[in-house]
Amino acid sequence: MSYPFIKALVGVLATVGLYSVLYKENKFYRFFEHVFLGLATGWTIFVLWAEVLKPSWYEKMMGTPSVNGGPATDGQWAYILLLPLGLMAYFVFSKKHNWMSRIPIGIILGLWSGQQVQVWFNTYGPQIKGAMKPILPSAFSSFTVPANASAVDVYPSQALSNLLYIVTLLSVLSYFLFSFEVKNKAIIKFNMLGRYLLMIGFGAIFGSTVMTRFTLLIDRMYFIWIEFFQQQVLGRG
Amino acid sequence: MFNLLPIAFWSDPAGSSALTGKIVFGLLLGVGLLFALTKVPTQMRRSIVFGGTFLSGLFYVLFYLWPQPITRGPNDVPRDAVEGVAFWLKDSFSVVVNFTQIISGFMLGLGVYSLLRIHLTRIAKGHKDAFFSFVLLGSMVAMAFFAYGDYILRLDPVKAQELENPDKWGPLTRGRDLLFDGLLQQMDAAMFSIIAFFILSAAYRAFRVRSVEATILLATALLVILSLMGLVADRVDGFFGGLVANDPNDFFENFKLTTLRNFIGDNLQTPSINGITLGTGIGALAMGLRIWLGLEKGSGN
Amino acid sequence: MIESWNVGLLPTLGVGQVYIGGQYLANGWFGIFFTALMAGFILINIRRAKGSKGVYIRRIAGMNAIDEAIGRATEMGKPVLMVPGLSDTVDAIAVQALNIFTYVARVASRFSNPILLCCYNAAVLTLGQELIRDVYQQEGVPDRFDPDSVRFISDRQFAFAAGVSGLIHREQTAATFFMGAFYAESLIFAETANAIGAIQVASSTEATQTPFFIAACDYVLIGDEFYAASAYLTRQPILVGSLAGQDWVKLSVIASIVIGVLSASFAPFMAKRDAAAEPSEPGFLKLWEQDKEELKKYKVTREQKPAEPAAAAPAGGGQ
Amino acid sequence: MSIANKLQTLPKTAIYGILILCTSLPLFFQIPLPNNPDQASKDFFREMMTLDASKPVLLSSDWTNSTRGESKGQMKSVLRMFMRRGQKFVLYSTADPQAPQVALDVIAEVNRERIKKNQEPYKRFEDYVVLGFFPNAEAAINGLANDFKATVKGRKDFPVGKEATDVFQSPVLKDVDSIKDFQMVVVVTASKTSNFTVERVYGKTKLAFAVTGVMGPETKVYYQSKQLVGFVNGLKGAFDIEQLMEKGLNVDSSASFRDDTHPAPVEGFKGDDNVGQGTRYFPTLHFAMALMIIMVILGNVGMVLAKKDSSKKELGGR
Repeated sequence: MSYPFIKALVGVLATVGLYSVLYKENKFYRFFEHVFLGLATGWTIFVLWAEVLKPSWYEKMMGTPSVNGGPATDGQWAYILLLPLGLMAYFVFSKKHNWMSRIPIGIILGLWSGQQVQVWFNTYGPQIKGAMKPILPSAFSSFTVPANASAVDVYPSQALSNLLYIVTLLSVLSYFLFSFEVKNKAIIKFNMLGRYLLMIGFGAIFGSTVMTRFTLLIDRMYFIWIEFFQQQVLGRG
Repeated sequence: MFNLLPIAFWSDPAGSSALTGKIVFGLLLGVGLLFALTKVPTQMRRSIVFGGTFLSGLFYVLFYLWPQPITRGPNDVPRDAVEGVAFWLKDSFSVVVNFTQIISGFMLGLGVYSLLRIHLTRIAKGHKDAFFSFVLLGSMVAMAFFAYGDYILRLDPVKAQELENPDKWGPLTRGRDLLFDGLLQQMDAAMFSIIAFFILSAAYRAFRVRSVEATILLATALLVILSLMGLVADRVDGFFGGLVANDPNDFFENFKLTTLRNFIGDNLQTPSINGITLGTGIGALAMGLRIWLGLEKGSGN
Repeated sequence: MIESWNVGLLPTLGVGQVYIGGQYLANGWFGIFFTALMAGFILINIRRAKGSKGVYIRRIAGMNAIDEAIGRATEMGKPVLMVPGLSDTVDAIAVQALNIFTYVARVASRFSNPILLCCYNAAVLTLGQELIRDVYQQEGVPDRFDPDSVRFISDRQFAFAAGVSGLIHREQTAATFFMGAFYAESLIFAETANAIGAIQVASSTEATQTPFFIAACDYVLIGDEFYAASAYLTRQPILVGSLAGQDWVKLSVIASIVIGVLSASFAPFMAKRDAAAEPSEPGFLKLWEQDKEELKKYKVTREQKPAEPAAAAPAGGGQ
Repeated sequence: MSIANKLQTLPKTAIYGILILCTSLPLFFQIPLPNNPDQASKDFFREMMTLDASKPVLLSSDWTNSTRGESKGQMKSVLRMFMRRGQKFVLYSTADPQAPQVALDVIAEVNRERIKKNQEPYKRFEDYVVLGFFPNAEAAINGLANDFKATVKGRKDFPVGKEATDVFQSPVLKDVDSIKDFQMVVVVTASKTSNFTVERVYGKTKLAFAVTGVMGPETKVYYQSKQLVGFVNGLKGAFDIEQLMEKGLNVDSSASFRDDTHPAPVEGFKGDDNVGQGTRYFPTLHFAMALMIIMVILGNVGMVLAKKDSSKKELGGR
């Protein structure tokens, strides 16, 4: 048995093993599930050093000497202070000092929170601006946008689409208002409309995701039947 | 000079004794801090946690609010204290931005500890799934071993190039290839593709004309699926295209499947997703403010 | 001396491009002003709610199902499974999910119902351990807390999915809660739990995954109902106030959009009236965009540092 | 159990079994399908085929084996177009450390095709350069966009049969100082790197994407705002491109596709190996999707029948 054959064979076995859960949970599945979890954690342990801590912590702290005439970088000693900070988390299992594990968590959360303030407008400003679309048609020579349209003019079909866009956005936004007790029937209806329009959006997402998901399954089947069975087992192609 | 602290204080050439000394000093400082924290009286604990959270959040908020000079050359010296702070913020940014990754990186041990605890106990107690626990721990050790082994081999550039050729692989590279490419990646793909089964059974069960909402969901999803079936789209669009002789203003143009799908996508799907994202964005901002200012009870503070 | 406000675009990191004018924004004051206003709304309302009681919150269907789901699990004597999403590290999404789960754990602890909290990374595991143990302590039953009930599964997306599905099958959970950031794996969880007949309450902050939860779960919190949940469950004044503040923010966004739409709608007519003038965006719309090119015109000369050979630029990006 | 009930509660395992059949059996047959490529695919094809072969293109490969079904077909077509036209390109990845290797495997595959046809294989370092993986996608793309030289500084690649050499010594990068010196940035992706690329690179050079079906809707927004010159969406897009390569656009042949917005003819590679994942999988996808539609219909028919049954019973009981 050649190495490529063995490699393909374990891939097929693993795939079939994981698929077998569709019938019911069984030992075959349980075996591959545990292999999967083990390999994934093993890989994480590797990646943690090789791709996270080494380049963005250790090498920053120790500096790197010049390689083949490239520039050397200085080491920044203060990086070492992150180590005890990270270790504080390990006090979580201590009955007496478990509060210390909240310090690193607090710092991570603090950094995250500060970033929210920092990026909020940059993320959502353009979205809000993008919704400011004209809804009054200003040119009536054609219903849809003709090929030689001027940049300024708004055509009826555009205006209609934009109106629909804005109604959808606003009704969805107002559906998610929680602290106002709405008694006005029109607003209740508008919020209900928001919910229905949301469902259209969700339906469309569902539909467009189907293509990708099925393609991945087809690719798996191609791997099993053509790449493994036909090419490796039968030795064709 | 308005630099907060000279760069020379924070950095030293690689391999220099000054650097090593400072690192050792830093380590001792850290250990001392750990020890000091174990002695902290109960009533101060909250403030310490809050202080850490607040300061780290403050960095980004300051970074956002502090006036930054428009242009800055690589060797510019700040002209006043405001610029000094601005320069410092900017220079520290690339350092601070990695903190989250590094600190959470150090915590991975806890995850591994959790796994070991559960599975070693099972093995020790002879639980009925002890064999599987053994498999899990075994594959974890094997993966880490082969991955590091191969990594260390490849640190040598000549060797790394040699290993581009599969015929020259030793047991370490082979093992890594089999475990990572042959198993782990294949299992990723298998689990990812299993969703196809679930999407089918979920659609079969949920897409019933039971309520207005379910009907809307069903109709839109089916329409989009049909429009993505090249054969169907081609036939339907061809039929309506024939009716209208390609005049974009014609009423029948609206019935082309691809036109409909695009219309729904642009004017209904995009704004409804935008609406949701805006809402969650506002929620995240509020949550961020509460955590940063220590108003959130029960969680980080 | 303030020359301009920096509206910090996301990290312009690493390698030498720190100096490129991208992040210096001439008319960036509006972004800061708007963010500050929104933050102000939230904080004012938190303050307001602290004093008063009984701010109204509309009914959220999925929330009422939580008690029902736990109740059923207790009847059947089977565990309650919780997954706080697949955030990369602890962030507000994971914290919020854990906040909801402390409520779940509290109810479960009163009925001494077993729980299982599956974590995607060690940071969430740490916080989860802390919070859930606190719950049991507050309820006066610290010995009922099993540290193994809060466990790390894997931090690889589909390994996590395989592990959690396996657990659902083997433990035959009666109630499952999926809340937080879920991606493609959402449907694996939901359908697996459905297959064994568990009651499911779910919510994803990713809008693109919500339809799958809707199709497969019993109760779904859509969008920021997720963020409203803890206020709804606990009625803590701070949370309720913050929720009211969020509504003010939403109303300001709605108002801005309405003004923007009107101003954009009349722009073509204005342009026609002043046919000679260059067509340009109306002022209100311009506020929302930051003109980055504008800045590169400015130049400031400063004193130069003496050439220090040691001060090499930190090398990022490449390794 | 009545038929109505049966239709509503078909056993899951049966449904799954049928899905496996639907996604396996058609793979063994070649089923020709009529097709009308999306406008975005046509634009993508035309832009790729009218590049100036003497100037390099930047190619980002941000997918791995888990989305192979869609991305590999797209990648292969892109590479076939590049290699057949003698287009020099520079390859990099920002999404996953595994991505460069996956991309190299596809390059090797296309090279084997070339060797079979007695064509010169594409040479690493001379015809294309591999920059490798850049961690932290957002920062890396920002770096490439704003200061290409500094970001790539120190990267090495392997000339055939030689030691690792600085990438800037490669003839491909000879005249490149900034991202503007690339004619186009092509991103084949299954992750968020497409968004980062639009945000950071748009306005500096042309952009064309090949994305997975899930990302189609969000990518379309950029295409409509003309930030992208073209894009390929999921398996349908992969199929479109393969067909366009076979049949050409506005060419003097009855089989050729037409594009009225740009009437200039664009020749494809008629008769060459143009078949890839798109052509192989797309017919199969029809069977799977048709199955889904049938299942939904069956469930609903069952429900309606059951309702009728129960209302009859109620009437009878009165």
